[in-house]
Amino acid sequence: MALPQRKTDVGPPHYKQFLPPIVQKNYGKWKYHEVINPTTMVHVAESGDKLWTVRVASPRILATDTIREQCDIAEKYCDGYLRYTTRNNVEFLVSDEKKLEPLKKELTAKGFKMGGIGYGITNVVHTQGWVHCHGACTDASGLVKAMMDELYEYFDSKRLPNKVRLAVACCVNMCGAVHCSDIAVVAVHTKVPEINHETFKNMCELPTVIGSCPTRAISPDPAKKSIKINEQKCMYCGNCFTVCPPISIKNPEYDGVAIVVGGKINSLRSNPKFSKLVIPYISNEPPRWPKAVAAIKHIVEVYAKNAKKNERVGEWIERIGWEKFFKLTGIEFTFQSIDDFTFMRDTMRTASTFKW
Amino acid sequence: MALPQRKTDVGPPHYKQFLPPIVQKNYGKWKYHEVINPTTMVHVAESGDKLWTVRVASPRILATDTIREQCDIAEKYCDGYLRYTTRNNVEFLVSDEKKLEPLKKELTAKGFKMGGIGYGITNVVHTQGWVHCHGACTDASGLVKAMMDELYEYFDSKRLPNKVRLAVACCVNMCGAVHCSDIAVVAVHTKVPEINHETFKNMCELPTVIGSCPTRAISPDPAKKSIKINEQKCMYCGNCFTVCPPISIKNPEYDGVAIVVGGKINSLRSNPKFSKLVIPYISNEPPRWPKAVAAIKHIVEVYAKNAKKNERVGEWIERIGWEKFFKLTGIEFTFQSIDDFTFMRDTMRTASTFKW
Amino acid sequence: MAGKKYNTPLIDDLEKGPWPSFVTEMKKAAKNNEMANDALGHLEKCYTTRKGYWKHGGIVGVLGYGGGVIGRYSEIGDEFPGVAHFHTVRINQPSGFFYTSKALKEICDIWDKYGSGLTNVHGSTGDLVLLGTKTEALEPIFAEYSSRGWDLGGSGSALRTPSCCVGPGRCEWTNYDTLDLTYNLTQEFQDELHRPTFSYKFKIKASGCACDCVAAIARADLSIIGTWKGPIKIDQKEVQNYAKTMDINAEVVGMCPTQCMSYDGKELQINNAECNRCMHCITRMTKALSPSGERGATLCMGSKAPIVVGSLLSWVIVPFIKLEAPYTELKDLIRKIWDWWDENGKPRERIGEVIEIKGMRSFLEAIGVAPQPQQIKEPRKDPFMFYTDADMVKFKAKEAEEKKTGKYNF
Amino acid sequence: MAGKKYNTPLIDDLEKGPWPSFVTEMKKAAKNNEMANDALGHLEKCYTTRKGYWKHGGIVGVLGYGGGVIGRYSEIGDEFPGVAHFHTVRINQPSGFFYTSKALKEICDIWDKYGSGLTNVHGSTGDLVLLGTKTEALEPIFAEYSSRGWDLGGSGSALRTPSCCVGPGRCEWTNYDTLDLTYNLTQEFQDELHRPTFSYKFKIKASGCACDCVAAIARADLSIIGTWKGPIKIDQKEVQNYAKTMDINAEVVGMCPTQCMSYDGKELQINNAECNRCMHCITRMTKALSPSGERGATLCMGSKAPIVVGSLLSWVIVPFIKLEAPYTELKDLIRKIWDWWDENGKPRERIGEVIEIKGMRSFLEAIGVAPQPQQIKEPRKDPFMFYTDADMVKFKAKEAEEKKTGKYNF
Ligand code: SRM
Ligand code: SRM
Ligand code: SRM
Ligand code: SRM
Ligand code: SF4
Ligand code: SF4
Ligand code: SF4
Ligand code: SF4
Ligand code: SF4
Ligand code: SF4
Ligand code: SF4
Ligand code: SF4
Repeated sequence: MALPQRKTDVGPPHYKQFLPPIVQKNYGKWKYHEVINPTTMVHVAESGDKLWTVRVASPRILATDTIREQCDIAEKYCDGYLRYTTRNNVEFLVSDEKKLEPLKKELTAKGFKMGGIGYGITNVVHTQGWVHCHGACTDASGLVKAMMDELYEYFDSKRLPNKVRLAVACCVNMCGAVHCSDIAVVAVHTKVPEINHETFKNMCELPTVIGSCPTRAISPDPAKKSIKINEQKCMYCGNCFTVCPPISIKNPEYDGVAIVVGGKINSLRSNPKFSKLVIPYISNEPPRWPKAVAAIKHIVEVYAKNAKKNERVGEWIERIGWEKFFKLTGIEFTFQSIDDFTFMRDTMRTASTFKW
Repeated sequence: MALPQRKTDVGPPHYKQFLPPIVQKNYGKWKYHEVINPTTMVHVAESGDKLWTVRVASPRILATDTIREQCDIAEKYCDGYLRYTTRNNVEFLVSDEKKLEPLKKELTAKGFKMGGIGYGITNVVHTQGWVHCHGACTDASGLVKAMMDELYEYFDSKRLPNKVRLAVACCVNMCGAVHCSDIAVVAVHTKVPEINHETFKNMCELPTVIGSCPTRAISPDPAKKSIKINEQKCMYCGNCFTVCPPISIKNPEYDGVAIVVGGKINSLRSNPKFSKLVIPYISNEPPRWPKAVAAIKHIVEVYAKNAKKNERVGEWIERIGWEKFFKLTGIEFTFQSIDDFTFMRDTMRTASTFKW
Repeated sequence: MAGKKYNTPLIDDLEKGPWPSFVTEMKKAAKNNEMANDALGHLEKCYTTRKGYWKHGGIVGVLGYGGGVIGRYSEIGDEFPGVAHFHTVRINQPSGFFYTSKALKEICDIWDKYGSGLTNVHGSTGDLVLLGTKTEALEPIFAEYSSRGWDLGGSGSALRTPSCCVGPGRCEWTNYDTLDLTYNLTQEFQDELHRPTFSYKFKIKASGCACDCVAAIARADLSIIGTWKGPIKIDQKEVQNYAKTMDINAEVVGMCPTQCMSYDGKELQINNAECNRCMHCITRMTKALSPSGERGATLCMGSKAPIVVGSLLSWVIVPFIKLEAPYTELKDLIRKIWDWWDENGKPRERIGEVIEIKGMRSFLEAIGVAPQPQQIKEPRKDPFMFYTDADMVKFKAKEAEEKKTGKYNF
Repeated sequence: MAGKKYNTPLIDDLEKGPWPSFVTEMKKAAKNNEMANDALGHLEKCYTTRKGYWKHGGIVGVLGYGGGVIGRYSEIGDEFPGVAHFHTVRINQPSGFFYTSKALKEICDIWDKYGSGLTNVHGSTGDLVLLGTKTEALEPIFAEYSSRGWDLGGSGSALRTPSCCVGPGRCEWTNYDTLDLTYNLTQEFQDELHRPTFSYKFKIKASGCACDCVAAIARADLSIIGTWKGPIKIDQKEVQNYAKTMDINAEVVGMCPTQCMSYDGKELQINNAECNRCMHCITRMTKALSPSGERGATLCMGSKAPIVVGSLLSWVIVPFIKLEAPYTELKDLIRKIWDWWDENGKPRERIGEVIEIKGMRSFLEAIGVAPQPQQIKEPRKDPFMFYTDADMVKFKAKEAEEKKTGKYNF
């Protein structure tokens, strides 16, 4: 069969054709919403129209057949409209209240998991991992699955003081922008990369490789027509490896994951915050990463027990002080938590006012 | 007359011989104190002993005759003991209440100015200026005199929400460590230095000069056996001039002063803070620097009117926000206030949460 | 079609448990798709050896475009021929991720025909990611999609697919039309999106309010955050309703960052001059409180992930801009921003990094934005600042004027 | 003696007004002193031309010492011969700036004999500064002072004159003997003070509590800040007395940074576990509140003025140390600090700068201090961290242990 005529620069289709009629009618004229329970909320328009949203978990990697299943459900209950969220859940938008319970019933029957709305844990922002990226020092999807199995109750029922946003990055490129999450996992290398000097000269550009290094650990090795890496300065970011294949950094025994906490994105109450390193290393333990998962759960539980209503993880920690966070969680404080990068000046304490 | 035999490494005399008997007796056993008024406070020891302190202003530059006068007074009322403060005032320590009023009377009669205790303005930390330093882009003592004449009421009577610490630095070396003051004046150059290439080669070490530049503006000029300065990068700190006399940076027309505010040293309530730049340039106007003095007074007055009791200038500003500070004071916000040095990352705003 | 059946005990374990399993998805796809089947075996091998096997991406793509496809090859393609090539295709999602089932099914049908049947709905940037196909399929895929009105998203040193929160589509708080703006900008900058000519990637994300549901402030070179200028309207009756189930003083008033609220059990009061529009109170009492007055956005610039000089959050550049179609002011500004970046950035330097190196002043002057205290949290600490000749002339003129009027203008 | 009488209209203006005038002081000295007289004329010239005339200091000093004198020459020594040389001599002040009139008068007499009769009481570092003398007078001056028990202070790349707050001499809040510590350290390190062998200057300042009345945290390479471990004792009767004149909730409780206080109009309560010992409440209610328990200090390191890389405040190194004579632990630590600095610092690099370059870990390990959350405000943000081989061995051993016990030790 002949291919249709290709076009260029058409851009995305206009969103309007995908908006359910009730949205088109009340577009930009929503008045308020109510979170009914973790699976359902309702938005009320100035016109009085009501729009129910049922949110459904997604593993983000979807087989086309699953998308088709979602479409079928949307056709049955939502006039064929559906949307996905910025955290990769799928949302069914119902304008007819009578369809709400039947929808949920069918979702349950088909094994779809509802939840993620309000003050709990929703889907985990994550990246490609071993499924697709050359740089991955761990698998992202597997970690997410292991985490969410363990934290599932916070998705569909149990509530927390506020939203807890989780993320997983499979290398320090941190594609998911996990750097502002309540709790996130970042996969890390821990050993200096090795260089294949033979292939280096043909495959890599010297200035690019040197420039790629955040800590200026790389210098030319003219004799070998290659580079050398200063072991004192390299902190295994893998950026040289990204720009130059003959550099290899993967290490099955020593690659692992670190846990960062206390970030946030929105500006409610307090400014957006970066996540901060609290556990520098846990071995890669596929398929379930039990220690990493246990650590996250532990932090969630300590937060749940100690934070005030509405406090995000980072806000709670800033109120009590990081020294108290380490005390309450029992997490060992290591040299890795002391910043020696660009924020060192702002993160060292400059007063005797801390808690014992 | 023959000189006495010199000794080396004797170190300072032991402080104990200079402590008044009441201090020796109650050493480390003080119970509380009361600020009676801006000129006088009393410390009460566990033993019940009382020690009155009368604080007297000092221009810091003292003629030996003035020191002798102070000594005479100390002999008359304080058994010959006296001390100076960390901000260069002189303190008369009285253990006999009956001597307090006569002391004050004599101080007044002799033209000594009492004050500086409690929540007002005390002596100004400052540096050498034209009186003694080669680097000075202004005079420090003159500025201090002009400021304190204008703010005098806050020294001896009028009170403020908290202490307001003032400082003057005659160049960006900032010898007085004015960088954590409530309000301070820093003298600045504003033009790129000129180099005497002839004398350079004999008088300066190339690496030292290059290394002295905070912004890497200096590079070698091999042709001239000298250096060249990148005009885009130089911010007139004068550090090159400090290490190399053939570099000249003084400019009577364009040297001037900048005003920084909101610093603090102690850790009460909030962490120590650096002072921040609010007025980038005021022309050098000896002998009274009227605009600089007026600016400082204006800031003190706006603070006095708006701060809560116990709030230091910086604490007040942080509560209301810097945008509000500029609004309340009417100070023009300039590019110079936007950090482009080491703290840029931490000082740019990363949220839409500010006041209009 | 089904090829070799792999033994996958490790990843099989990830089919257990309540959370939906990506392994189940892969198996679903694998049933009729050899690529997906080999992806399973390939992944099990990663799990077994604790190591990835993908190679650096080569440059693959479609004619006339410099991006939209991420090339991917396996080091062990011999063992797993179905993933020897395994490129992803980024389809530019519609604003707000709204779809009809019809459109989605069409997308699926084409993908089943040419690719692995595996997707990411969606990628972190926002694209609908088609996960894994062969080089020779790229042109057909592009023809099929583009002829049906779908285009590729961005990759490489180009504008990346802009993305936004649901905004007016289903949210009472949006301060501008996030969906329309995103669509409009994406269409406007098709060339910049498809033909990489930048120093590095450039991302745009648009959130309708400070909740920032698309995480713009942390992961977009240009972060557009909706806000308003005007008082918060209070419906005191609704306040009373909330009071029945909520400790208003503890949960709202006490958490207001500017301490500009008070509640005496009867009336809620807000000192709007001190409010910084953080949205906390509004989100907690959405029936009672709402913004009023002029609507628009704050433009922030520069956020990115940690490589090379550390993560950045976006910095406020333009405290307030009105955003109404055709968004001319914003588009002009974006072009100026790119011009400056182009002139000043080295390869692989994100704009935030270039601003840090060249200084905010150089950037702001180039794009014609005045210095404003709203751009900063606090002024500079060190007295190391630049004065242009023009500055000095201005300072001196001001002082001359003051001498005349006898009144200082600090 | 009096030389030329200078016409000094500009600086004469600075004799007016209530604040004591340094010009008056200079004139006082000038009456009998030619150097002081020329200093007056010299200064008037600076005021007239808005420009200084001092030259860079040459190296002058006394035999066997590398510091203690700041050389100073005028560019216009011909015009003002009295200040052609105008060196300052730094006399090491006694701890806490206490003097007897006898001692001070003796200092004055010598100074009148050899110098300008002008002083700074005191310099910013803490020295009693003798302002202006000639090169040939330096040795006699030193002989006169040293024979009477006074020594020179520091200058150049050396330990600088340590300095402290009044502490136990007249303050109820000190947590250790600031005067004795300062005296003791100064004596211990005489060689380091007089013979510059460091990369750059090194300053020590000691404050008895968080009020930091000697501004140690901002201007000492080693800042010693007194503190305690133990609850705040409350005298409820005195609280009631304060309540008569003070709004305790507004002025104290509401300003407590950790919000660990409460006051119901009757009793003041402190949750000591949450108190960070900021001293606010204690200073405002000194009769009612006082620290109790173990006394000592926090050691902080690295503060300095802005040149070259910007101002630094000192960083917490040792959260708590007991300070009792002979201060062996502290002295050992200081020596280790200097050793590390010596190995790692380039010329003109202050220790704070070197720590920033080499990393806190290298420094802490060298001086044998463990990492503690008290050292930081918050942990690192970017995932760019070092792991030593020993770290990895430790992590793996911990995990092996956890496997055995079945209990995680995060
Ligand atoms: C659907 C979605 C937008 C979209 O275009 O897809 C969305 C929708 C809503 N967000 Fe959001 N947010 C969505 C991602 C985000 C993100 C982005 C992220 O997580 O990556 C953030 C910033 C996260 C952060 O701060 O770290 C975000 C921070 C908020 C907040 C601030 C919460 C706080 O107090 O810290 C609110 C306010 C609230 O919860 O009342 C909010 C409120 C809302 C409201 C109530 C807005 C409304 O009136 O419709 C919506 C339902 C809330 C809910 O699910 O609990 N939304 N929201 C996203 C759902 C993701 C999901 O699948 O679960
Ligand atoms: C005499 C002196 C120490 C010395 O060894 O010479 C001293 C003495 C006292 N200080 Fe101080 N401070 C002295 C310099 C300082 C400094 C250093 C400086 O200014 O360079 C500071 C840090 C300044 C800063 O934070 O920026 C300082 C910050 C304080 C504070 C904290 C004030 C606040 O709330 O922010 C207190 C507490 C108070 O005021 O109740 C305090 C309290 C006190 C007390 C009440 C302590 C006591 O119980 O004796 C003394 C009298 C206070 C007064 O003068 O109001 N002292 N005090 C210094 C007097 C300087 C002068 O001549 O005026
Ligand atoms: C697919 C995706 C992750 C995902 O699973 O969702 C992704 C995947 C890759 N990212 Fe990313 N990035 C993706 C969103 C992001 C984000 C988040 C965002 O855009 O909101 C970030 C953080 C924000 C930012 O841009 O800084 C991100 C920061 C990076 C970086 C670090 C850039 C930096 O300046 O720090 C790199 C490294 C690079 O550019 O060489 C990178 C590089 C890569 C590469 C191309 C790896 C490489 O060097 O070749 C990855 C290809 C993986 C693969 O084989 O498929 N990716 N990347 C996301 C794009 C999908 C989409 O188009 O929707
Ligand atoms: C006299 C004094 C100012 C005063 O009027 O009190 C002073 C005067 C000078 N200082 Fe200072 N500094 C003085 C205390 C300080 C302080 C405050 C302190 O010690 O508490 C600082 C800030 C803290 C610090 O050390 O960082 C200070 C930071 C500097 C700097 C910047 C050092 C830096 O690392 O940033 C320089 C520049 C240099 O070292 O080349 C400097 C250099 C100088 C020189 C030697 C200028 C030079 O480059 O030759 C000045 C000699 C002036 C003269 O002709 O008399 N002076 N200097 C102070 C010493 C008196 C004393 O011994 O008691
Ligand atoms: S985080 Fe790293 S490994 Fe993971 S998808 Fe992004 S670039 Fe690849
Ligand atoms: S891994 Fe990172 S830090 Fe190490 S040499 Fe490569 S680029 Fe530099
Ligand atoms: S601040 Fe500068 S000019 Fe003033 S005394 Fe110090 S070094 Fe000299
Ligand atoms: S004045 Fe300062 S910034 Fe300018 S060249 Fe000299 S050292 Fe560099
Ligand atoms: S960012 Fe604001 S406007 Fe957009 S969906 Fe979230 S809450 Fe609504
Ligand atoms: S929007 Fe934020 S700052 Fe404004 S009143 Fe509400 S809580 Fe306070
Ligand atoms: S620092 Fe503390 S102990 Fe020392 S004088 Fe000041 S208040 Fe007293
Ligand atoms: S010392 Fe400071 S933190 Fe502790 S109770 Fe008093 S005010 Fe609160």
